[in-house]
Amino acid sequence: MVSTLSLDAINTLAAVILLADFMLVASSRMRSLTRIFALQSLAMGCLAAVVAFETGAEHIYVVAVLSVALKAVVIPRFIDYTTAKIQVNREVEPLIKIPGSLLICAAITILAYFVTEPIMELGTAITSNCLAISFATVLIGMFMMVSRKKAITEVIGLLIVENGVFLAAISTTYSMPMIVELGVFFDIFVGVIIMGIFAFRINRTFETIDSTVLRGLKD
Amino acid sequence: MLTSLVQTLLILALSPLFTGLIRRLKAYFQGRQGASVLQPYWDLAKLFRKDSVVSQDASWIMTATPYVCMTAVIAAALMVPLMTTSSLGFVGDLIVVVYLFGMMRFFMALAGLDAGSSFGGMGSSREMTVSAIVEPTILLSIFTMALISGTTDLSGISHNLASTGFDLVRPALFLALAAFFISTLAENARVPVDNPSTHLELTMIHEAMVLEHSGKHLALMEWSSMTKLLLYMVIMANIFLPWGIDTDLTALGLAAGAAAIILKLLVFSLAIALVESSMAKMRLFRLPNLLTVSFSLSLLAVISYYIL
Amino acid sequence: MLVDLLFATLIFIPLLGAVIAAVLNGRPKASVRVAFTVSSISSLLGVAITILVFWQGQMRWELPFASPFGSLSFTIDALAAFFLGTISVVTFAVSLYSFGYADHYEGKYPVGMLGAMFNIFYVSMVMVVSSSNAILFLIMWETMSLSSFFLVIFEHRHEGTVGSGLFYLIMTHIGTAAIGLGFLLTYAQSGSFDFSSFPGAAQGMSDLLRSALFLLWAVGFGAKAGIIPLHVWLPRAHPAAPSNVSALMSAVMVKTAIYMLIRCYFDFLGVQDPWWGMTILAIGCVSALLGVMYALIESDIKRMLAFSTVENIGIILIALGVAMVFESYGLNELAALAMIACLMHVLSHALFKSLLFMGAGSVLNATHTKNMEKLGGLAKRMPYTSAMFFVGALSAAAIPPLSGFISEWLIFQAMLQSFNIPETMVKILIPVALGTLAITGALAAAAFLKVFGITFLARPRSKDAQEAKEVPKSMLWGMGLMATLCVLVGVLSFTILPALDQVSSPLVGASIADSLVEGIEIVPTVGEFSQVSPPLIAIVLVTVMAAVLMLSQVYGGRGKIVKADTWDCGTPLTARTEYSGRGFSNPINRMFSWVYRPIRTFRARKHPSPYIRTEMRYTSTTEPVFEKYLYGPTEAAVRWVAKKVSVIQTGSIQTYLGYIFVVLVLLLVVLRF
Amino acid sequence: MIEAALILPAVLAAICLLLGRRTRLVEAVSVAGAGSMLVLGLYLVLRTFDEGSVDEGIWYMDQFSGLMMLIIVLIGFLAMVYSVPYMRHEHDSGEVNQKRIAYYYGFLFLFILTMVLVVVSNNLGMVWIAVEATTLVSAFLVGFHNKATSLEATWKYLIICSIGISLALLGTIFIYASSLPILGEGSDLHWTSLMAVAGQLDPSFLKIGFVLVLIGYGTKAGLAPMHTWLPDAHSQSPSPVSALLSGVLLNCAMYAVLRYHILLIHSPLGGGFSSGLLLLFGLLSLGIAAAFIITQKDYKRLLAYSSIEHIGIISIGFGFGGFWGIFGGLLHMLNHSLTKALLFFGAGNVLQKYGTKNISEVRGVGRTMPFTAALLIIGSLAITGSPPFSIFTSEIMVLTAGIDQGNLLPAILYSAILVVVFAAFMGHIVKMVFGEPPQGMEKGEISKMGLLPMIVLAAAILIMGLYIPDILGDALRDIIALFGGLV
Repeated sequence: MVSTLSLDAINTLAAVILLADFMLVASSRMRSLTRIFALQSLAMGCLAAVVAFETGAEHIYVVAVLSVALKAVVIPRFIDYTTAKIQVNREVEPLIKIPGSLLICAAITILAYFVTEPIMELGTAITSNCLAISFATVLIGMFMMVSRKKAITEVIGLLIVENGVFLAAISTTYSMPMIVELGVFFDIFVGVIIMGIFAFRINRTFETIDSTVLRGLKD
Repeated sequence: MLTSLVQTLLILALSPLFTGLIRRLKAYFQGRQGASVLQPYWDLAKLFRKDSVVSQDASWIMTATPYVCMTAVIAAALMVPLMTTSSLGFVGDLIVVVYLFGMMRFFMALAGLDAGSSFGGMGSSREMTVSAIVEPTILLSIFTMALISGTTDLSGISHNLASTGFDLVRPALFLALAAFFISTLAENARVPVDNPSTHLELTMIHEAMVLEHSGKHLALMEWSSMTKLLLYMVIMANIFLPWGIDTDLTALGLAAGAAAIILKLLVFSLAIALVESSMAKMRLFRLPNLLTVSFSLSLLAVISYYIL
Repeated sequence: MLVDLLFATLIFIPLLGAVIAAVLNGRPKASVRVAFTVSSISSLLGVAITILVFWQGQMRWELPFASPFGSLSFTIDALAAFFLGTISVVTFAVSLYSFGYADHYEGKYPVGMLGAMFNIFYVSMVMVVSSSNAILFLIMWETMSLSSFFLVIFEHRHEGTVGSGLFYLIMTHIGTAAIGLGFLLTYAQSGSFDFSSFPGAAQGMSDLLRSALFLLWAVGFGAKAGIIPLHVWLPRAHPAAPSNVSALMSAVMVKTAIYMLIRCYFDFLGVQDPWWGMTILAIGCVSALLGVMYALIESDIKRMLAFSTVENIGIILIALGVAMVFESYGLNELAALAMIACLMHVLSHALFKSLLFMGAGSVLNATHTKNMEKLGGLAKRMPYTSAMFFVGALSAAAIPPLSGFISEWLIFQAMLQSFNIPETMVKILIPVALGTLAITGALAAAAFLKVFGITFLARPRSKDAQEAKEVPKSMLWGMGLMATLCVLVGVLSFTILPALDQVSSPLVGASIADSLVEGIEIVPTVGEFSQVSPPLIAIVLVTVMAAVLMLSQVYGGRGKIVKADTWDCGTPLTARTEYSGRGFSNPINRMFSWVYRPIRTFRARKHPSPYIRTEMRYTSTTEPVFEKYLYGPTEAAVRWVAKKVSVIQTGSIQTYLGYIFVVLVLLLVVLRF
Repeated sequence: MIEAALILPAVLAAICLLLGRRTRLVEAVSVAGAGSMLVLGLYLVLRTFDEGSVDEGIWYMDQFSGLMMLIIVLIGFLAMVYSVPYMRHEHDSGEVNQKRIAYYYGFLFLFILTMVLVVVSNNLGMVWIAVEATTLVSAFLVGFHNKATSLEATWKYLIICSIGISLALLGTIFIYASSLPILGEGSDLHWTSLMAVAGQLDPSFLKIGFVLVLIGYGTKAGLAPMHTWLPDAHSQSPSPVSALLSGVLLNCAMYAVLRYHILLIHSPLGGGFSSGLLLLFGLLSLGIAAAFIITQKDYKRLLAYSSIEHIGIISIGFGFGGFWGIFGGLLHMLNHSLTKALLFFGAGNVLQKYGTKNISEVRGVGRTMPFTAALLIIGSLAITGSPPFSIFTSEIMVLTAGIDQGNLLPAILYSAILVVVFAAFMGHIVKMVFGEPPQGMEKGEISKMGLLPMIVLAAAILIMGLYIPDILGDALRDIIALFGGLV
């Protein structure tokens, strides 16, 4: 039987994650983006830990540790390093102004609840009610990518989507089989590195990292 | 076999006479004295004796044409009933006859082009234009008769009509007759379509085609044209109004048939003469109106056969 | 069995020959010799197979390997055999012709490819008429189109050639799509791709489906046959191709479409609704009339011949339509008559059209132009070519007793029988068609008179025509064969018609062979309605001719023939004073200006000479109605839509991610309900 | 045994990267290595074809994977052979240095490795990892030329595909979730074990899961409207890579989608849901691709859009379903990869000869490079579905399926669009091949060696046009049975 304490913990952490989403959308500085992302990942890790504690499945601890290590420490550092290296200015440069974005995100969150309702009922896992938040995170991440100019923000948006997926994994299935999880982490890590590399190259070639200038190829 | 041979010879022999007759009648209506009825014979005889001058630009077509034309009319004549309904119908029917005339026209027009004079070309071009509407008209009007009498064999048609008295007469017949009459004028270069007795380049059609022919060739051309005219009149007489024609090869019948056909031919010559002296020749680009009228008449004839 | 062996060989050698010819491309002479020897041999085999089939009944042959679509089999029944025979005879003559014709491409174009494609083209045509599996048929049908496409664009450095070829390819592809849909719809009923299963399937079909199939096939095969308004490719592609190929395309390739129409309507669907026949009849009338009208004012010989092909396809369809009407009213004997007339015209058109195209090719070969305004006087310079072309022209103008005349005569007879039809409306409409056919005949005569008269008679209009020489022997042989056949098929038609009856009787369910021919007379219908006897006509004409000649020599006086100048009204005659082709057809052009919609322009210029005040320039061109009002707009519409769609590729990654986002949200929401 | 097929390319990649500047040696190793890869692959293919399936726990191959493996190793080998003259020419024209050539071959092997991994993994999670890996590896190949345009293409490729892929992961999670109640905690994500219990999986999980998977892997497969990265990436990468991307990678992504499709067919949900979506996206891709083919000005993009079109056809085939639909779809995967490879190789020759991708600037290829021209014409006729080439067979099968199932409207739409595509595509190619070449363009092919793989491909599509080898036919029938297409 699940202790109410850990249930509260899970819900609080989920709330933190959702809050992080909104903060991301609201923030207008590049550095704060990475910070908030780190925070969100941290919350994610804790959530995983709680679940691990509740279900007593050791491999979830590993997952938790890994996610904290990677997403809360290494990747944010790497992104900061990159941004510093290629002197991105500190503005986020949204295509959709921040207030509008926030409203849209609110709508997205409602939508997320709306679409996940039937599945949440089926959810056997104790965390199944986090599903809506995971969906919201995924969609908001995508919205970030759509509505922000910088290439780096796209990477961050992608990472947020990944967070959402991770949350979904935790909340519906207590994370995937070990090997899969490891592979996923590896892929994400390598992916970010490669994107960093290409961000360098793009910056070298275009003297900017504003991805709206990448419009040479069209019909 | 024999009868049709005889009839053909008769037609050949009589054709200049009727041409002469029509001219004479026209002269009478126009208050002139006019040449003798036999004048065409003398003309032909004279032409036959003369050398024929052939353009050096021309090919064998030029020389072949007169003979082909003559052949075509004679072959046609073999299949047309004159006094009696027994003719070479089994060789070919009305379609063949019409297409034989087509062949004649084809060669005549080619000969017109062959010499390379602009007159000839003009003549051929106009001739083909006219025939483009006239030929279908003729076909349709005779088809009407074929439908009425239940055969496409010319002799057959007149035989059936003549032997069944007047109960086959219907409006279709008269429509077809009208159409055919107009076509006869057009086909034989008569006023209002063409003027046989002028060499004015603005007007002439037939004459322009045969302009380069001379001597014996011209004689043959002229003779075949005269025969063609007579043939058309004969067809008109024996297909549309065959009553009186002999149907069973008796002496009496033949006599009656001969009398009947001569009478009819005289009437037609009179009609043609009347038309020619009462009407003026039409402008070339007015012709389509007249011809289309005749075509629609013939089409109407076929249709009315079904609905009336 | 012997036939199977022959058929296998017939298919195999040309393919081999094609490869060899392609390999020998480097040595033109050799490759030409190989290619056309092979094609003539295999076309002879085709004739042999035809005879065997008519003699022993149908043959069936299967490819040795299985396919997902069932056995890939070939069946040659009487119908197929008739078309196979036609194709083969024509191909044989054209192959002979090509020996000489292909030479002049040496060094200019890869002759080896010409030979190779020629052979593939022939084989594909044979397979089209013989294959009895829907998919196999489609494959062969497209192979035929492709090989002919490559032949059309063979002279691809002439500007316009590639364009017309492409247009042809696209049109025929559209047709193939329609045909394929039709076959697959039938398959959905029959559960088998084998043609033998189609008739059975058609029994169970709803009227709607049957009508749909009728229309699909009418469009599909009509596009290939060149019915108006799907004909537009034809007068572009046929002239663009090398003349020997044009001959094949115009004379036989378009006939494969006719073959399939007969096959589909009479064999598969079975004709029941009268409106089918009337539709085909209407299409036929329009194609015949407009076709001949455009042919008449054309001054490019090959284009003129191409339009005349449209006309003759129209005539064939008229006959077919009449046959269908009769069939649908259960008047099988009359249907048989009309069908025989149709087949007869297929044959005679194949003969004279191939002959005429070969003739045009010879002219082109000798003078390097196919514009008749630059020709003339060739009758003296190329006597044999002109004589044979003349025979072709006579046959096309339906002068008795040539083949063209016999077929038209039969069609007239069939149409005259329309009084047997119970439906009054139909009774009235068919005579209208008859009138159209009559006008078509007369205009066709005018058209061929023009093309022969302007091209071969009078004085040359250009230096090229002045220096024209007679073409090599082999070409003359090819034309000679066809010319002879044009005469023989006409005169001896009474021997051919029974064979045609053998073809038609299983289709229309009635045989009229015994009543059709009496001795040397053709008696199309029971009773004394009408008869004709081509051989007797021939005899009469010859004897009378002889008599006329003799008599006019004996009694016609001693007049001799003197050569002299044409009467020139005092001014020396030049090429300019001759009557031009355009001038010849001008009266008709003006008479039917509502059809031609000619665009006339006058330009007056001050002339230096004091005697000529101003010089006038007058041009008159015909408006390309179908291009302007049908094809142009369609293409424009497609392009417009494409343009509108292609704005989605903005190049901005945000937009792209937006698409995914939207699609995801939409699907999720849809899923929720 | 299957590990070998994974280890070999890894080793080869390592060797190539290590050999570095010794270009000749690298080339030798690559071709030989690809050859051995081909042999090994064919061995596995034949084995699966007659044993039905090879199950090695985490590695699993049935005939479907066999078909994919066949495509991968075959095209992989030919691309490798074609790369040699292609890269030499690039090097001689100063485009790339020897070091980068080694790096190119190395990544080519890694690319093949990841694709093999996609089709041999039993674990759907592994499949996901592998597909993501293909993106990461091929990114370097797409960006190989380091030009502005190629960088842009790479960036779009990376971002768009990664986002799609993460959606696919989400989908996979739901499928997994649907299996948990039956298989209990920590059930492996193995395809075989999922199939075993397919009948009891929960529909609503499957539904949302499949939607996410379809969008996710669909992005990678180039289904419209997620296709947007494809024309850029395929037109910017070196021609051999384009051939692999268009011919093989898209199929691998499609393979991933279809695995889930099969799962749904056997689930209580039934195939109707997924088939409907496949048909929808298929038609969408077909239509959109057609529009771009009509207005196209760049012949490599033309080919790229035609790939979208054909992925559309494939998914329409599976959308129609039934014996003919699935048969057609499977056959089309093979035919399309063969034909498209041929065309991209041809395009490579033209590009290196004329130095431009503009259709309007390429004229008279028939004069300058007769053989390439002939092969190009064959390829374009084949790709537009004219007989006697193989694509005609598969396309007509798909059409048959549509009509047989009574999906008349889609079927008619399908054939109409195909006709339009034919017209437009042939229009472009014919313009390029015929006419007079530009001034100063000297005659002669780029290289004899480059023609070899093209000739092989042309022969293959010509033979496949009429005749399907029995062993392949039987295997296809088994796969159709797997899709439940025979019942």
